[in-house]
Amino acid sequence: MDFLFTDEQLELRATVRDFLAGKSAEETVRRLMATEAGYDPRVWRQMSDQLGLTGLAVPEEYGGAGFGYVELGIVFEEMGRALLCAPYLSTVALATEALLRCADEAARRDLLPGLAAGRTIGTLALLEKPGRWDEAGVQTRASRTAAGWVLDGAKRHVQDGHIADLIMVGARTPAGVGLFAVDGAAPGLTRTSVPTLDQTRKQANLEFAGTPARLIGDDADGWRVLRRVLDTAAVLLAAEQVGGAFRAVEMAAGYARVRVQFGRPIGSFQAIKHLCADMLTEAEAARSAAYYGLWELAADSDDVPLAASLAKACCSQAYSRIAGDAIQVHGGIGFTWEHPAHLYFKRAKACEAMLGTPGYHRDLLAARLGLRSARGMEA
Amino acid sequence: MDFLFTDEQLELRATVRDFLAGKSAEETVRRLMATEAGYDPRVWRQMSDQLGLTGLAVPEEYGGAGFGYVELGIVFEEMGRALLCAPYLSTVALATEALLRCADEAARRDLLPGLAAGRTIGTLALLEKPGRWDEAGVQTRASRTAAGWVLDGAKRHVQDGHIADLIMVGARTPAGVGLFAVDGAAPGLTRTSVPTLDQTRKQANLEFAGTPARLIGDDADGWRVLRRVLDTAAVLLAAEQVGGAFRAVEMAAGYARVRVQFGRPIGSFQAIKHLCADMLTEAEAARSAAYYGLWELAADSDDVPLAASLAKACCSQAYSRIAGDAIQVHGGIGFTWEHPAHLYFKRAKACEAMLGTPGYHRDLLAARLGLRSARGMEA
Amino acid sequence: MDIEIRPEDQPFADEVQRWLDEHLVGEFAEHRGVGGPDDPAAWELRLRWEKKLSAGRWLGLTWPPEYGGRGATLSQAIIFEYLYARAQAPYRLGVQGQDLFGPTLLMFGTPGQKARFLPKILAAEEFWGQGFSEPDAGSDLASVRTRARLDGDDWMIDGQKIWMTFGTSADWLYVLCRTDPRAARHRGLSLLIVPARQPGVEIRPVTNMLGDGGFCEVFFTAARTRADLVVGAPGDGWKVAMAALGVERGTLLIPQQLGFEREAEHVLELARGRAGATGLSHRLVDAWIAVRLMRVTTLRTIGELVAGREPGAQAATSKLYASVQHQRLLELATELLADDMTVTGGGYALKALQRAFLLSRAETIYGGSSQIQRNIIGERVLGLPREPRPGSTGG
Amino acid sequence: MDIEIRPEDQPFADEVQRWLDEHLVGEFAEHRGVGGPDDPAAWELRLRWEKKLSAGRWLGLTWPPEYGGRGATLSQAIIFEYLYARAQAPYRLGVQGQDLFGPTLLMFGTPGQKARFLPKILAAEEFWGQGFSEPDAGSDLASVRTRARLDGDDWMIDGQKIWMTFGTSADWLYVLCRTDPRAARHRGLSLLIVPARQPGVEIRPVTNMLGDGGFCEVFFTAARTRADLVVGAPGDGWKVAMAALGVERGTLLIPQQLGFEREAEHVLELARGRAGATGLSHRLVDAWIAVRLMRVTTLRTIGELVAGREPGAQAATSKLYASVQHQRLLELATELLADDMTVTGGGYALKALQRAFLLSRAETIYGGSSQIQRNIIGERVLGLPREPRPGSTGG
Repeated sequence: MDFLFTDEQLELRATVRDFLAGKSAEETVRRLMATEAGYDPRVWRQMSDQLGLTGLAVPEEYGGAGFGYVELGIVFEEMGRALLCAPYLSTVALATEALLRCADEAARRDLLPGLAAGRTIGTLALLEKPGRWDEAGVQTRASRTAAGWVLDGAKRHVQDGHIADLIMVGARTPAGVGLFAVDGAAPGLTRTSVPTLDQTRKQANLEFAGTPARLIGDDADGWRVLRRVLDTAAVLLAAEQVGGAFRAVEMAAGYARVRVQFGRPIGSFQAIKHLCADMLTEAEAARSAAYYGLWELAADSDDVPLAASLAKACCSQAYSRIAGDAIQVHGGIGFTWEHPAHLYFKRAKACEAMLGTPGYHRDLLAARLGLRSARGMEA
Repeated sequence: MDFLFTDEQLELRATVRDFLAGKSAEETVRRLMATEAGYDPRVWRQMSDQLGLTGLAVPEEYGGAGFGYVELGIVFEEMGRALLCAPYLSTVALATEALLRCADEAARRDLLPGLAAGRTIGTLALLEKPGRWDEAGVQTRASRTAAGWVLDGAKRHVQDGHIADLIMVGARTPAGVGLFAVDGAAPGLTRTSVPTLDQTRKQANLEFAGTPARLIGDDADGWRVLRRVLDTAAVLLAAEQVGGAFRAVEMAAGYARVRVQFGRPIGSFQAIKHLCADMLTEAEAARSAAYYGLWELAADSDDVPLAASLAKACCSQAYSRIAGDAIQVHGGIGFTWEHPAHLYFKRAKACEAMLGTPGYHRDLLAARLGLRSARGMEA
Repeated sequence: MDIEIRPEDQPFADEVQRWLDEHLVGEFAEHRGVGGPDDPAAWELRLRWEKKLSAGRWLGLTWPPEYGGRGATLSQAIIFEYLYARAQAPYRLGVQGQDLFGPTLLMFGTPGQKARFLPKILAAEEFWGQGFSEPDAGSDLASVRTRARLDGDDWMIDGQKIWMTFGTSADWLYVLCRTDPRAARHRGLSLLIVPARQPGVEIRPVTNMLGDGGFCEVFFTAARTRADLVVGAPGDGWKVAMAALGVERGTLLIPQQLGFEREAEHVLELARGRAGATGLSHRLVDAWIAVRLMRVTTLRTIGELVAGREPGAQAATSKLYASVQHQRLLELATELLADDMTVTGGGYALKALQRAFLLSRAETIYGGSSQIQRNIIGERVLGLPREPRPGSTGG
Repeated sequence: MDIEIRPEDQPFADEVQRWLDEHLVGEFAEHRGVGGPDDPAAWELRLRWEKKLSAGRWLGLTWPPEYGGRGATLSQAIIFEYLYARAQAPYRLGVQGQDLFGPTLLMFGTPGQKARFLPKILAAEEFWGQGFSEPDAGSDLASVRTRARLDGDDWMIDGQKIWMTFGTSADWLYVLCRTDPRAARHRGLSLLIVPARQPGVEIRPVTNMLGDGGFCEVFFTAARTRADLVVGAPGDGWKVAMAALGVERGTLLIPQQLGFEREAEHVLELARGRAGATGLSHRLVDAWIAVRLMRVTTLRTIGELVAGREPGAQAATSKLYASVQHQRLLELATELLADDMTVTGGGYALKALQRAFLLSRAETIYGGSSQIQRNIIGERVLGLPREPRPGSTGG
């Protein structure tokens, strides 16, 4: 009897929704998605300073507000609704989470306050080949030199990699996989912005050539940390997907209420009414999936990997399908550039691939449920 | 430009449909499904003698009419529509086909005329474990004795095994898998009728204990024959499934035209109208699948195994789904014993498992398409 | 499925568990999980069990003590249902009286009606049957035609009802009747309490596609009931019937959910034992996901109910979701069973998964078909316009 | 996809193949498969190619020789389309004139209209745009509001049309107009031929979600056309427009089908190259099955058309089936591409599968949405009753 938001959590949701209604309206999204940076530093500052969102789930000792994953999930859900253009997922779900999970107190003290305060934009550079979110996919090499560790290799699809001040990197050390911190301005680091299908979220490819890096924790302990970061980020991304999916349902239902064809609002036709009902039904199932993940994260349960893969598989599919159905309900107009339906559809598609496709997570679940051996799954 | 029935084929369809309208009406089906034998020998005799259906695709030299698979498929489609209770599939698609495909001219001359004339009821005993329709599943042992070959083992789910005069058996010889003919009254053969979920089609379990058997062809050549028999029977069963599926669509649409709720025929509601449209759409796709199989069989093409698995997977799924949807369209009354909807639904379910489930055939197709290695698939 | 037991409810939970441990033994333990909402299996045994439950005062927990209840909180009722279902105690026979008619009478009945009927329900002495649907009023309840007219001190009832669960065992029926033939559709209906065992009432089992007889049809031919045996005012029948259908049944979610979880585990176990189920792995995962999501959704709804909040949209979508997903789960089960699925025991004795598979076809029909559910979700939750009333039939 | 070539058609087939071998070289060979029904890519090159086709008399094959056709049989036209699509010659620009308006004019036009317009279509000198849909008349064409009234020797047209393919390149428009404002819905419409390049006609590209401009919206402000440029009688516009939409387009099935097959092979090839696509194997198989079944269904329909039989129900269901299955195929492709799917080239340059994926969303909308298709199948094929006309909106 615990899957229930507290009044405080409901208030947080209302506050964030209000804020984003003002700061991430459709015209703002369209303006920012056309910029290279892809976000508005002033709004980012307000999110950090006024609302404390960047440090929401960071313990107070590192400058955060000390809330938990459920609160964080609410924020992601609202950002997904509003298609917010900002390096929040990369900073909060990836970089901050990596530091929170590592065993390196010094690094935490050095780096977390900047992230929590929104002064540092962070990200994680992990992926090298499409779809390879597993440990074996990490081939970038970390070598110890007299001057410290240096990295050589290439990372692709790095979220907000073009603007990140702090890049957490998974790299192969002689002992295993290590977690490293690289300064966004480090020598030997080449960043190339890559145009994205979902223009509301930016990516860069990064090349490391003898790039100095700080080892975080033990040089064989990186994958333990990264695995948990991937699970956590998958759940938070799932919450974002749920927010977007619900907005798509609302857009479709709203249009169906007013659009008249054959002398009736199209929503009075069962073909459209029932399609909308199915969309809502799937959105509610996805919401249960995301909340399940959040509650397991909050309880720090052993089921986090299970819940994370469930949430990512389920919410990815729901968002893509619902955003596609929303286009269908809108008819021709929903297929145009000027209508926002495609923005949600493309965000859904990009989220689907990020941190592992639904098929990838189903494979992980099949292995965990004893249905077959996993590919690239340890433990 | 060849996927077109000739006028002669269309006439055959009309004749068979007419015949079955009289001889396999719902009350007849209900009467026969409650009997142990499960068919009406008088009607069987008429099918053989008047319509020549048992020998339809048997060459004239063995007493048949010399037609091909397309004609046979038309007959199966009509029988599926009418839920005919008769050992036709076992006699024609299994036993007759095994003899036609074997390399044993003497056996053909001895055994085919009886089958073609409808005097011999035949079947095939192959399956030993559920779902194991592959060569490795054949464990029944065939041994050569002074008096000839004898069989030891057990076969399950033998269609019409309780009444068959001639049982074709796949059994393991020292050289491989051989095809054998066993007399229904042979010593050492125990037949046990098994009650079936689909009461319109009967099964028996057979036990062989030193049962004398006639080797058909070479003692290592059996699987080559059986594989082709399974493919052929799968296509013919698919045609039967298509016939049943279309009847289910018609029943549903017919009911939707006259059943009034909320002051309107329910078929005027898009919820029901569109469900019926989707049923028809799937039925037409299934029809294409079955016809594809028939045409490939008629052309004796290399693609027969591909087409057979496609047809079986596709038509199984379509029939089950459509028969289930037909219940839905009927509402409560469709869930009662007195309404025929469940007869189709159960026939669909039984057909689905027979000769390999849709999943089994998808696995075969995946292997043939180079998507992964098959289980239990040679070649 | 894990529900949270708050500290203040722990003594109650302990009491429930103790009672179950003591009583769920012998023949009852041997029939764990027997029965279902429409499944009359092991009737006599379940009746004996229900008398024991009554003696222990475990029926109608939330009802006022004056009618035999305990005045328990919803939270306690949920704990009871959870522990009860987890122990796989026999499925209760008196659902119609305990969970549908009783709560409705508590809302709309007169003190005299409540005093007369409610204690007998909780004593497991009188059983009830619901007479709402008719052959021509299935999804469209507003068009019921069974009529009742006052004849002296009695109502006289003529007409036909259908889909009455356990009708042949009912002592009393609650019957939606047209009492004002001039009023249209929703208006002019009344909900009458009718004694089942009288010459004017004929109850016949309707065999379903499993060959079972859980449902009945009922014929009323000048059947009689006292004039005061109407629930609510005459003419309020629609309102009362809708309330009966909408009675908060959060507690019923729990045995259903635990049943789904057991079935899903059974299906996964089947798959683990079958070589060659690899190609089905994603469908198996999806089935498992769906059952897990139903759990979370159930807990979300129960959480809201216990907190006294208005349940969210998930409460409206969950029946549609569950019935569709349950069908898929059982379709997968039949595919895994393969040829084993095609045979039964003697006398058409069905295996558990065969029963569940066939019964699952009814889940998208009864209690508001999937089509009706989608209308409700579309109109009540998403605010989409209703179908226009027919003017002329289009050309 | 294999069509059967009858012996009597073999010389024709050889001629087609020879011509293609000789002409599909150089820049044309470098642009194999370029373009699509709504895709304006490589316009200039395709225009040069279309002039070559015209010179070879390969456009409007079945049209009478007097208008530039060959009076060929449907069987020959199908052979041409098959060999053309198999060779991946550029997608033709003149579909609107050649496959939609032209055949309609052949049915309903006056001798003068045919002589004036048809040869220019086959010469690839004049291109056409269809003005049917309006912002408030999408699925519901009968409610078009663009009006035309006679003003001296001219029609004067005011209104707005939308979803006109390649509108900015059109020389002539065929426009469904309301010419009798007092007649209701279907009645009072006329199909007018309107010169596109005049002050009263403004054509603006509408950018679609790919960032392309294949579609246009058109504004008519006192636009003029000659009084005799009406197809069929004034007031017959609905009948003529429906005929235009129902024009037998069996030949168009062929390039579509070959396109599906190429895509499916591409997707399977992607899957073969990806470790870990095993869990997707059944979905991949289903996608392959669907494409194969579309082939068979296409061949069934073509067979009936060539034999002069009424096409079966599969001709009515195939658009719904193909559009839904095509979306699934491309959803699968995007899942296989995984993260690669998320990036584009510079200037939002989309990869082939990305383009196809996004365009596939329109396939269930344009040319009769899936919802409209299901209405048509339900009503015309299954004989289900139409929606009643609204009386009052339900409460």
